[in-house]
Amino acid sequence: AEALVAVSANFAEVARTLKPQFEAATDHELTLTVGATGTLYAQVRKGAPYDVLLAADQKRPAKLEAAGEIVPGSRFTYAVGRLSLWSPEPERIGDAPLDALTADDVEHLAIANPKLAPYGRAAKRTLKHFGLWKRLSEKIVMGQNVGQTFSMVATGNAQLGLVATSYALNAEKHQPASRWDVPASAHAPIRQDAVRLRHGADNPAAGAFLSYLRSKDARTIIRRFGYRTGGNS
Amino acid sequence: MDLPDLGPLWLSLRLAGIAMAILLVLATPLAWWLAHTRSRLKAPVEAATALPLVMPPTVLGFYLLVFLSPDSPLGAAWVEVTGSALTFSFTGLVVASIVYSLPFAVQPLQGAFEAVGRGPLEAAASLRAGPLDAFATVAAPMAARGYLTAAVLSFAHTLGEFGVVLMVGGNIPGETRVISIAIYEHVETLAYAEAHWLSIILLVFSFLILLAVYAVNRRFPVQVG
Amino acid sequence: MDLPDLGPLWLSLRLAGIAMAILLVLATPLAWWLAHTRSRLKAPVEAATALPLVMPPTVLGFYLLVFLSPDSPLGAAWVEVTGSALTFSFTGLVVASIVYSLPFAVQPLQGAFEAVGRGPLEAAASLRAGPLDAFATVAAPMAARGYLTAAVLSFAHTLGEFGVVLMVGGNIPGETRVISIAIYEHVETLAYAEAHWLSIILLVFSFLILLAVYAVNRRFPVQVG
Amino acid sequence: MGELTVTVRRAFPDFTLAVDHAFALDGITALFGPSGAGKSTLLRIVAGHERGAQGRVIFDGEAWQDGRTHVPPHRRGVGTVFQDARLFPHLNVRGNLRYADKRAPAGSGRITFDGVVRALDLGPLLDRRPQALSGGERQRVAVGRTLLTRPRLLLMDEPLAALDLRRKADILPHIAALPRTFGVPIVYVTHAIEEVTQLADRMAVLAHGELRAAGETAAVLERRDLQPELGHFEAGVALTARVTAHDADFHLTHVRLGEQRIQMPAAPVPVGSDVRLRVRARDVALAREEPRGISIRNRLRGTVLDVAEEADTAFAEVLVDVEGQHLRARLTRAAVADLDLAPGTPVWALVKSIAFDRRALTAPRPSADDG
Amino acid sequence: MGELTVTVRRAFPDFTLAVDHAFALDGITALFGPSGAGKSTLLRIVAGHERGAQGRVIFDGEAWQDGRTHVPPHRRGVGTVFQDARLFPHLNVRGNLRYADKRAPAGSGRITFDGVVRALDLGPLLDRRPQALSGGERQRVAVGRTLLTRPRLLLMDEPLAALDLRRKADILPHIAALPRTFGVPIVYVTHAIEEVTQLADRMAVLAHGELRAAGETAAVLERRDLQPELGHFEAGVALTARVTAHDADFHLTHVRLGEQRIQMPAAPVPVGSDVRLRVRARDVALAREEPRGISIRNRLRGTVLDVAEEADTAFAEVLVDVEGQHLRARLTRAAVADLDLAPGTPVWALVKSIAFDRRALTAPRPSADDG
Ligand SMILES: Nc1ncnc2c1ncn2[C@@H]1O[C@H](COP(=O)(O)OP(=O)(O)OP(=O)(O)O)[C@@H](O)[C@H]1O
Ligand SMILES: Nc1ncnc2c1ncn2[C@@H]1O[C@H](COP(=O)(O)OP(=O)(O)OP(=O)(O)O)[C@@H](O)[C@H]1O
Ligand code: MOO
Ligand SMILES: [Mg+2]
Ligand SMILES: [Mg+2]
Repeated sequence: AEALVAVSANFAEVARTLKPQFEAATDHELTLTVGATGTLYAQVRKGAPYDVLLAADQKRPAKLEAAGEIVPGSRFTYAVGRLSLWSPEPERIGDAPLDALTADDVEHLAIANPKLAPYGRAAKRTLKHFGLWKRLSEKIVMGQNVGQTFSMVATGNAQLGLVATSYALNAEKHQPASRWDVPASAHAPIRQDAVRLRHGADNPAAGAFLSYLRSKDARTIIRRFGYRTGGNS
Repeated sequence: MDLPDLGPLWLSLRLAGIAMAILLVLATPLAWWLAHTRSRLKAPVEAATALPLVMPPTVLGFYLLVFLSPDSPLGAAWVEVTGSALTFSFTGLVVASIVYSLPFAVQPLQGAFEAVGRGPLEAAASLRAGPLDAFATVAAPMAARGYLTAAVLSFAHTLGEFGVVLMVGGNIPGETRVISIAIYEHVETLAYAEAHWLSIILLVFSFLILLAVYAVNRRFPVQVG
Repeated sequence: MDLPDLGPLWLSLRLAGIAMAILLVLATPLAWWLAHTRSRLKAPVEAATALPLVMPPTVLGFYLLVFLSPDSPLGAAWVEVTGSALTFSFTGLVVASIVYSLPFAVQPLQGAFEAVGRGPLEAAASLRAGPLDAFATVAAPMAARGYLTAAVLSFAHTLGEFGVVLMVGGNIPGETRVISIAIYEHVETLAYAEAHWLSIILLVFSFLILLAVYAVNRRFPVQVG
Repeated sequence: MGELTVTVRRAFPDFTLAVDHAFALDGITALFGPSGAGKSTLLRIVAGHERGAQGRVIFDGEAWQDGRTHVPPHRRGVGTVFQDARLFPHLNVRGNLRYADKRAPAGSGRITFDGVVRALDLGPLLDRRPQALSGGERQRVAVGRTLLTRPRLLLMDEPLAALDLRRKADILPHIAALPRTFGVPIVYVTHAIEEVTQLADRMAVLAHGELRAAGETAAVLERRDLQPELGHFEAGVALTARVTAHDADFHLTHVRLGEQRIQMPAAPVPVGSDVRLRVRARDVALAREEPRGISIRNRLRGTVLDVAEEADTAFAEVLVDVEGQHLRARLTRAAVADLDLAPGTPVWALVKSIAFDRRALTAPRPSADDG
Repeated sequence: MGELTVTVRRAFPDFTLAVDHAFALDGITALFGPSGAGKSTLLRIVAGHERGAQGRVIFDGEAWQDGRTHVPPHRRGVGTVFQDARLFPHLNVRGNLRYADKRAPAGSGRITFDGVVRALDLGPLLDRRPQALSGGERQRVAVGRTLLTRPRLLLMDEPLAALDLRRKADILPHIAALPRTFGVPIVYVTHAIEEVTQLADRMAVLAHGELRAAGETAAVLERRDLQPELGHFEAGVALTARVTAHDADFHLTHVRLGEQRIQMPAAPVPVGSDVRLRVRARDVALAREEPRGISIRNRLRGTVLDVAEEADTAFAEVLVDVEGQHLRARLTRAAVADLDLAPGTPVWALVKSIAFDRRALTAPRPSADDG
């Protein structure tokens, strides 16, 4: 069978890597549709024909669950996101990342919108954790999601960004950069939940994919992209 | 790298072409009415016609999602009649595109109809042309420049817009994943190379289409006044 | 619920107003040239003018981010001259808005100038009006409908667009956080009540502005032809 | 033939047209009047373009407008040649003509595309755009276009104002022939009295939005009370005479007015038929005795009926009875004094034969008056 | 006074205008010619609107166009009344007039806003939009608007074609007065020969894009070779005569042509000055002996110089020498035969005094010919 999987943007790259593996391992097929979690949520509420949702947070899957839009009991955390301080300048973030954050020549620090994106909320928490939120708030620019936030830094408009580690790792394949992975203690874990939607209740491919997501193979791949996986956060 | 998948481009062109065609048809009577009416409703209708523009596309898309969904009266009626839902379908995209590009079709047409004025229509009537005939053979050709502007703006805008489309269509390959969404997705997921490629293809393609249109328009100019 | 913060609305109106004003000024000579030239460059320039439309706004925003960044020649020159960067600033938003709304200003103006034709300009010259004088006192008033369309379309489009703005502006409250972003945020965070409120305010406000414009236009109509 | 009953009012802020009249639409009716009199407005009402007009327009018993009904312009079969030619700028001349031709009712007789092109000499213009035509050329195309609609009623709003005399002379006979050849009555707006006298069987005089007079051209032109409207220059009368012979050598036609003889430039009218001749007051001289050895060959014996001196000018008008018909002569007051003219004086009226215009020739019709 | 040297070519696909002439711009120069002759095109070149024209245009020694230079239209000080009025639709009549008034050079004399409004009777129209004007009203406003620019050279493209005789008669004197009052030369396009004779000091005849003739009006009108262009109807001559007396009673002016006397409607010309009188060939009759008791008061003794019969018509033209000046008479060939007219025959030329048009009165000027 074929399942339509709605993937939050931050996980798109991973999902694209998982897809051929999954299709090779089963005789199911996947179609990926990528979007911001909020968009995907609104669409599901309005009858989008998605079978599976890989959200960027726990809040919206929970709401869907409460609304009876998912197959009961299908919600689980498929990945835990991590946050990195990142700059495309190889020298900028050295051994003293907090000094880099407060350097005078940092005009803008990009974070995702804390209201919209879990990575944004995590970034805000992190800054508060280090007591820099007030001090840096003038310099903060916000993307609506991790992708935009990353673009702001990657194009050199913001000197630093608190971005998803997955994006940083991905980018470093193409360009030199400097990075500091924020310790998990600095913010609450960014748990990303997956759910099997009502539309996919009878779709075996949906169930199979969710099972596959929990598999060891899948978790290895997910971790390679800079996420932690279930339990071992 | 591989050549990017051009499916979304064709889908976009189809969407833009269909939406443009329907828009020109729909906008014509509205623009005509606005150009010739002396009703008090004129100004309010003119203002309302421009309103789809002021809504952020994603938000407009959200509301369209709400109004077109099978839960809504309109969406339910559609399902009743056609058997399939408006949302997350190509048809839904067409409807959404029409709503948000309407002003681009109505306003230039209205301007063009006003510039034509009543004189040529009276002349046509005196030559036994009925109103529809006179419209098709005199007003429309004389408003050709307005049609060109309306067509270009609504075609291009449909090609480029993605907020509404994404919301109503849901980025489903082959059905609602148009090129603007594809490029957007590439940018969002840092696939810059693919994004560049698709952008260039889109730009070159659009440029060639527009160039052809304008060049033809230049060879068969309609000068009014 | 609390009344929503209206700061973003004022910011949007300021942005749209400034962008519209600059656009009308910039688009006028371009549209004029296009309306009157017999150059071979006409069709290519016309086509190019429509291109910003076909790019998805966020993507356009991305490229603007690239081209306006302080690392780029243009952005660097700007920093050199003004001391501050174009991106993540209100000025940057204005620049971005101008780029993506340019077609909406140029095309209706071009159509209107073409409809005016050469006759009235020759008449003005015979009354001792130099080219600028004739433009200001004859061509522009006779093209009033084109200006109206251009103003409405570019104002409304600037008000509503947020893809570009989001990217180039960085959502800084009071500086680049415009109302379209605010509404979008509410929708995305499921704060539908706030989203509805802001949308209604935006719609009502825009409607009133447009209504006023059209009503005034109706009372002082310019009939051509 | 047809009748057009018009009982309409059209009020503009500074001007009101109010006409209540039944026009006997027979041949060509000139609508004459000064600029701003309301001529174009009246035509627009008849054609159905003036929506704001109140009242009734009845053509041949068919209600085109009255209270509830308003037959739309394209269903009236009225062809209008507008004062501004209104050619379609997106079509070339051929396209403009074909536009009308295609929409004309089938089998409507002898007006053909080629015929119109030939008559109006439009051949060299066929492939041009209206923008590339001179003012007069534009107007000619507009006339041709309207002819090709084969209208039931033809309204012409100063169609020849932009044309030179020769062109006018070329086109006038074609227009003059229309009513007879195709049975199309014409209402012809003009402010040129020559055109009235050359073309019109009937005329209506409009001034300040009101109909001052209407009726057969000769009868209206004879009315002295209309001189303010008609002007002195062209004032005159029309005489009815019988053709008696043709002189091929000298290219003359001989006609008889009662017992008296007149010579005029040859006209293709059968011997024995009646013709109408127009004589302008300014072309008539009077003599007390019959002059001899003079080039003026038409000398009509008559009696002075009336002498009207025009105050503060050099002129007087003398009305002369000739065989029961009336002739008017415009003389200097000095001449009146010199010749001692007064009612009852027998005189010779001298009319230069050249003053008879061949286009004044129209077969007289039963005098069903419409004034 | 001024001189306008034009050496230009303008080629359209089906038409080429090629004119090479130095126009002596003195008073009013009529540009006469049939529709499509190139009159409007020539005006457009002089005004600077026809960019595609090659050649030179020199006004009073100032190069408006030649090779490199092309003085833009608004710097030429040329006022044009266009054939289509071209009023600005976004301004009312007052606005249209003010538009010109404001841009006129300061202190340019006696043309005032109020004066123009009065002369052209524009008062009632001031607050109207051009769209609410009749055809003739529009043209009147256009004339007024152009006058208010106080031009150095006034180009008028059939400005009166849409006007009735009376309006024409009202406006013509104002136009006629302009050159003398304000020193503005006028080039006046018309296809109405009456307007030429009434207005023009000089005239140029254009046909098929070529200049057929140019010079003093009288001289051009006298040329028989131009009859195809000028038409027979208005052919005639101009005579120069001296004013000898005024007769207030009969409103007559007496003038002397050599030893002979002529009476004409009173004209405000001082006794002793020379005037030009226009006599149309069709208003002249000939007699072999002096007629008596006839209302035609002007009888001039003369000798036949030439008789030209027009083949296939009823007419002949006879040229008569009167006191060294020439008069033309248009008669029937039958009359020529009757009176046995031949070169050398002594005749009396009879001219109805009414034929002298008071607008033909122009002070004769040194015959610096420009033909
Ligand atoms: N739309 C209008 N609004 C106001 N007044 C108008 C309008 N149309 C015409 N008029 C006025 O009505 C009067 C009659 O106009 P109309 O065009 O019928 O005159 P006309 O007899 O055709 O004159 P002309 O010989 O100059 O063409 C004019 O005084 C004109 O100004
Ligand atoms: N833009 C053009 N393209 C082609 N031919 C043109 C153009 N403009 C004028 N002509 C032609 O040139 C000739 C002269 O035109 P013009 O307007 O000068 O004539 P005119 O003497 O003013 O005639 P009218 O008395 O009818 O106004 C006409 O045959 C016309 O068709
Ligand atoms: O839901 Mo996302 O991963 O912030 O685009
Ligand atoms: Mg009229
Ligand atoms: Mg012309």
